[in-house]
Amino acid sequence: MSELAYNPTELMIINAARLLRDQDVVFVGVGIPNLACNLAMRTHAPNLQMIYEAGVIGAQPSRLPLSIGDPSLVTGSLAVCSMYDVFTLYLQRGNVDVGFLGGAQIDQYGNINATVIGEYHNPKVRLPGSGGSMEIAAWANRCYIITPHQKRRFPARVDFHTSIGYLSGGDARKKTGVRGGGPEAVVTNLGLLQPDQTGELVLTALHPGVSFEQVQENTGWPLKQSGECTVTLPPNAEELRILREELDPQKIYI
Amino acid sequence: MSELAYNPTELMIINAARLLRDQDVVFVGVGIPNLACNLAMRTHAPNLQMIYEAGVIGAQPSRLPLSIGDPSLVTGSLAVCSMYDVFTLYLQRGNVDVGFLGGAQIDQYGNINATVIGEYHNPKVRLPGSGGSMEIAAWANRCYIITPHQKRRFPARVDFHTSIGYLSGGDARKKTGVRGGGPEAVVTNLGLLQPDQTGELVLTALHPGVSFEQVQENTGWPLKQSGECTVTLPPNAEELRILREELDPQKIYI
Amino acid sequence: MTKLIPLKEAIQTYVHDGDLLYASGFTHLIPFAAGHEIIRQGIKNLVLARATPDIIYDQMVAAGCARKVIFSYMGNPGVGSLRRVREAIEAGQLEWEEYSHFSMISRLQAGASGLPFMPMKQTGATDLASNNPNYQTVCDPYTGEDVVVVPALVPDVAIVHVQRADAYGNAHVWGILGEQQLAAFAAKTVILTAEEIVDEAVIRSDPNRTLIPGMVVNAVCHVPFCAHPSYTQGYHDRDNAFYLAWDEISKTAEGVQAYLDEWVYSLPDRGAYWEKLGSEVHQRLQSGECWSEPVNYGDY
Amino acid sequence: MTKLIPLKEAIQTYVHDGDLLYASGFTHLIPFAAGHEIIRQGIKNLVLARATPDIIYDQMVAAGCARKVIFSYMGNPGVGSLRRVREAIEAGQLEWEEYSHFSMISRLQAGASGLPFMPMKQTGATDLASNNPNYQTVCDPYTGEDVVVVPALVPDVAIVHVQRADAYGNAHVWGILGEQQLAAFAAKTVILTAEEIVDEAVIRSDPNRTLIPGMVVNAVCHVPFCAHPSYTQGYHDRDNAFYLAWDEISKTAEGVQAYLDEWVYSLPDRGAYWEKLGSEVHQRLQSGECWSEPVNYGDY
Repeated sequence: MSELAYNPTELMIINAARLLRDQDVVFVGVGIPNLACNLAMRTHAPNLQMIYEAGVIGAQPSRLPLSIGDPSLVTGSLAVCSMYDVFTLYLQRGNVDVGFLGGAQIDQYGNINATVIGEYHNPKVRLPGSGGSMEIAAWANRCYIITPHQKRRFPARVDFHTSIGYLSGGDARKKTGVRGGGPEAVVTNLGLLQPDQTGELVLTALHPGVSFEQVQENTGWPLKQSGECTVTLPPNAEELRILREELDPQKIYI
Repeated sequence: MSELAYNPTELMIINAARLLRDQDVVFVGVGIPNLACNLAMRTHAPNLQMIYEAGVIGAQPSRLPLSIGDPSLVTGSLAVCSMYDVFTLYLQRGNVDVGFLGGAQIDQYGNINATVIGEYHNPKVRLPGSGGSMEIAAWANRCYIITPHQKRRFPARVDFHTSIGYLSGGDARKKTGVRGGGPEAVVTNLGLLQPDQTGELVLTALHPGVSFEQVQENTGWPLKQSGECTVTLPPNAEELRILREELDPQKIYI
Repeated sequence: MTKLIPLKEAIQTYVHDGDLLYASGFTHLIPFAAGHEIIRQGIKNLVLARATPDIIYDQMVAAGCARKVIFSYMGNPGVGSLRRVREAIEAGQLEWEEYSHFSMISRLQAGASGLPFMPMKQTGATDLASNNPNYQTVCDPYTGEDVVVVPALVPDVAIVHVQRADAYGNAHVWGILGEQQLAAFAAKTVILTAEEIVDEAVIRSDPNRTLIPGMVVNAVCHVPFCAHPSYTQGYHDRDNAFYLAWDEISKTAEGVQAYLDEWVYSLPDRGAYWEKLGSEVHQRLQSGECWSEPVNYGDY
Repeated sequence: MTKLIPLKEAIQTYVHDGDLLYASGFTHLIPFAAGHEIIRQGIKNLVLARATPDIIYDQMVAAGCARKVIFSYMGNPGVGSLRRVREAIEAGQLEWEEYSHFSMISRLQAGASGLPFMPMKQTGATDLASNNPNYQTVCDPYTGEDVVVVPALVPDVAIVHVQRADAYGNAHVWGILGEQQLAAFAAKTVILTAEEIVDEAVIRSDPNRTLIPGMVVNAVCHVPFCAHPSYTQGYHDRDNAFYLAWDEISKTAEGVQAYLDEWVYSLPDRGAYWEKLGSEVHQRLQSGECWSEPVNYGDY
């Protein structure tokens, strides 16, 4: 194995980090999105600021947080406010640039199901539910979704709209009057899906060594490929070093 | 002049203090209501708590505050919150037992005008306006009004409803759906007016040495006298001592 | 007058079968000791409301205390599923009512504010609202557009853990604030558990830190380490190992029963629980020191 | 990146003719220095919003900066009338829009929250609403009853004075909080004036004290004694004598003009103003010391 071998999780984190911009205010959870933000801060986005839905702004944790309510997020942070305030003054007011989302199912238009498989009142599998994602998906200026690429995770239609992407496409999202712009990219272990002009997720980048067919096999709808579909740059040594040595040395997430 | 001579302001403060109960949570301003609360706390109501609309709860000022935002109210108080919180969590939620009110005009049904004499858009005299009184009058469990007794202050009808007492009487107040009970007494330098069953302010007590005719002369409607109209006990030595020596030794208000 | 009473007495006096209970704390300050005392007292048919039920409600549901849960995220935070609540729901043995976090907190904000409802911006995600008639809309009179509203939540009882309180219930809270203040103002009855009981002078030294005033508190209980396996900022750490262990313990009804027998039913109170955890855990959860810069209120 | 610039530059850059301005501070932290700078720069046609206009808006109205005031209590707090604003209104020279305190603050709460309106309970007092079309009602879908609503207030510029801030605009505020936080979140542009500029580490030592985050702040100005004759808790006292004196000064337009000439137009900035006040005033307004008990955030 060469020095620059990497695993699918590292690949997703690094590609998510690259989508973040300096000065972005990012609404995050723990785990992969957190690592992506921290990697971006240590590379091209030193002025990125993280907000946790627990009400912590500008955390500088001395250890890798294991819960969004970890005490290490609080000590030394810039501000801590109530949950009502974080959802109103920050998210609903429009002070959040980026939201990270995940879920059991992501469909062709970037809608997410994190609530229930099967019938709502008679669930086959009961999932955790919205948490903050209903509002993050609607109100952050832009959103990113990070998820492993598997067919059961990418159905053509989600069983339940926990949070919305572009609904049925076209101007359906815009017509709801939600303030945020919607998902800009889905980062997977195979590549990047991004909305085309109709809001349909199409393949815009493949990770090195991945074929379109591989992605199609793992996607539950007939996948379109963007005319400008590219190949992502492989993780570089510095990105991997920061991730492995500084951010998650105990390999809790990677 | 005997030792127990007193002036009209002292008389009003002492009679207002007597209306307060132990454990009352009182929404106050500076001046006379503040002195009444402090007198009650030093006599029969040691557990009374004051809330200032500026957001200060349980103040223990080391000097007589000259503004509701005096810094001496804050230092050593129990709690300080934002203005939105004091009006919602405390007043609107129903945590305030007593509100004190005043105004340029008080009418037959305890409605108050503190806004304008004459036509609203073409004012003869522009008064300060509601401040917090619109909500205090509506939402405190009970209210007291303290005012000198003068005919121009007691018209049959106010020019403008800044805050309501019993509106036009009967069940008019109740029908508005406001949560508080309304004014329970108007304390003046001549006696006490209290609402009868229809909400009309009637004379229920005269201060020592005052006649009904004197009160009627200074009231803008044909005043009724309650069947149980009494005479208030004169200020006692202890009340006067606390007021003069402890509460307002510089005679700023008294 | 002091409101200081033992937790056992507070639960006996203020928590009744069938109550709507809000044990507050968003990941932080979760009053586990109070949940355990409710389990010990065999209180039934509770409606358990919390943004995230967390392990505390998983245990209470498993112990048979609840007929319904109201929540917005039913997971074991940082770990995965909340097995006992999830299984009871999937089996049709537990009623549930579901919101997003913001809707849930908005319901408390309305309750705490004495308002009938709170508005929120459209999210476009209507499936939850279609399944929960508490989501309604009103017409914005300024634009003619629909605005989502959720109704006030007014719990019968809130249990709120804080770092320090005086005997009258005036409480300082810091770190993640979650819905601590809202739960206290929204509820009809409030049981305050405190890591430390301090002199009123400590509270009065920093009135801006007082999020809960004694006037809304019915009982004050001195319960150190009340929040374990959750945490109390500045007093002890979150027991992440236990959150992971619970994922195993809660895989079977028997596992949970054995846990409850050992850690709840056979112990008298939180003091015994903390002692039983042992010195290795005590050591591991020490919080260290990082003090705030004080502020000058001025002497006027 | 630092946002630290001189107040003069901040006003030049961010306050424009015709703006809706909210200079915040309920009796406490009123940014008089910023008001004086606006007067010096001759900015016109402002819409001046504040719960209580206080002397700061009396001076700005007298100086010809305003076309309209939005308020809920038009008095000189603790003294009596606010003569210049009142006279301009009575003379028909100044537009006005009027609320109760709670309606005014609810408008800011809506603006700060990104909501189109905020609901409030009925007060039964309808005369103000009859004269101000911004008061509307919506039908409570849960009870069918009418609920009063007021629309969001989104100032073009808010000016907010705080005790201490870092160069990025993260600010600690204590004492009476008024509408400081709401004004900062509601406004499109925020000028922060601070009694002290501190290292970021001071802010981070007590994150629960940070009411305003740098992300909503456009300019940070170091302006000691900015609030005089209002006050800054822990830094200097309220100048009650000046509030009384203003009642005399403001009796005539000439009196006010003379005051503005001496104390605003002929002085370059707040430093010169404070020096001119002289040592007797400095002595009289000293605040003394009364420090908060610190809290432990823990070192995890």
